[in-house]
Amino acid sequence: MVSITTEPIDMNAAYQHVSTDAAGAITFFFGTVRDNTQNRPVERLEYEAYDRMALAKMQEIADEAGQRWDVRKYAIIHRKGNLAIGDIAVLIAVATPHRADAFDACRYIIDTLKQQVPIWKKEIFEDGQVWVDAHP
Amino acid sequence: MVSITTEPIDMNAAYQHVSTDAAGAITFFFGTVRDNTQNRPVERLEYEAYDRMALAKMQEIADEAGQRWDVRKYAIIHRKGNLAIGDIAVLIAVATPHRADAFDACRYIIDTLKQQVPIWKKEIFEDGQVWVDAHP
Amino acid sequence: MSNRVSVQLFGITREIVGTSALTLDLPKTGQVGELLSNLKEQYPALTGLRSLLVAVNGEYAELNQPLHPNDEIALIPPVSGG
Amino acid sequence: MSNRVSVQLFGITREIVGTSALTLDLPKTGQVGELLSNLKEQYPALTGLRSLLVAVNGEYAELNQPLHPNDEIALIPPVSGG
Repeated sequence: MVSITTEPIDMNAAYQHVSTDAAGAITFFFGTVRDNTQNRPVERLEYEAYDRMALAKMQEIADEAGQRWDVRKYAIIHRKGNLAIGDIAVLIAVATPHRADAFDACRYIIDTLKQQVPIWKKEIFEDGQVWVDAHP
Repeated sequence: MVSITTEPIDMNAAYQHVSTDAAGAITFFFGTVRDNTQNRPVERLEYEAYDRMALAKMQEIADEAGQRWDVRKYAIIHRKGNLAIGDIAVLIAVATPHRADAFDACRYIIDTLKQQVPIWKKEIFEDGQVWVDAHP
Repeated sequence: MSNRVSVQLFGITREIVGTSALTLDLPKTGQVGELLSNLKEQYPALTGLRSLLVAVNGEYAELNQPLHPNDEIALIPPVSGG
Repeated sequence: MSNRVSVQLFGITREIVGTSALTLDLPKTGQVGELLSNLKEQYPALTGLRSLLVAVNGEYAELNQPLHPNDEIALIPPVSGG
């Protein structure tokens, strides 16, 4: 399951979704809104997505992970809109029979998502704002 | 926080415990009761712990992870007693500023816990039972 | 038959151009590269980005990819999800 | 002064010995290794385990570690938590 939502991400629903009797290992990765970036205080974040393409890329990444590892269930959920410090921006959940696959697949998914999925994050500071990584 | 409990593990309480404004990444590892072991159907598991020593070892492992990676908060929660298929036997939660540390620390903790912490698991099959890994 | 295409804009490209969608004439070559060059000429701030890709119908496109009037085109500045 | 020590048993060692705690005389050498040898002699099934360690006061102990009457001793068969 891949999704993009403006609502708070529900970890219990994600757990229910990936839970399966065949799994001995479930990994969750939460990307959360940190209160600073390189020690500069962050007030909040804004996320924007090219929904159609982002969902397609998320699905491609999930499918690739399923080719590489024994993934039985997964959830890739990204939030967009205004996020406050501490909010969950993304949750990757992966269920596998054994734990090495759960760690490897989860890490692959978030690393690849950050490289390929058309979602953009703006950091709002007290005295300005910046689209993350936009400039060299 | 390290703990051993006979109650179901509460992932929401664990999340609350590790959540911190300084974290940009939180990893959870759930060890869950799989319905088979090497394709032999498992009916349930029984976990037994040498509580005093297990808690001390869990704390040592957490401290070592805190030396190696930038761990801001963690929870290591192991359940004992009778567990059914799908139950969570262990939850490792780690919060760090950046995600590589969260993955590395979480994986180190569960790998080391499985090697060092005096907790024992008995698999109950339809036609017998076995203490896992006890014999060569 | 229309020779115009619609280009969707997100994040910093939306802010640079000042709108979330542009309607443009297809470039003479009909290729992604020329469309991108034309946009960079018209909005020079686009050249200051760390990268600027073009997606056509939801896939990252090569510069020599031909465009068609009904294609869904989007500018993709450096992504920063997660 | 007592020369006896208590040994806690878990998992398969508890099942082999048939109790969760034993009270034993300190061995002559007063060392972990001799205590372990005595137990393996008395309960031969212990020798069939993949490993069998001894913990003293909550720490894994070497075979030449000296024992004292109030030590908390435990047999540690192969662990399988997680």
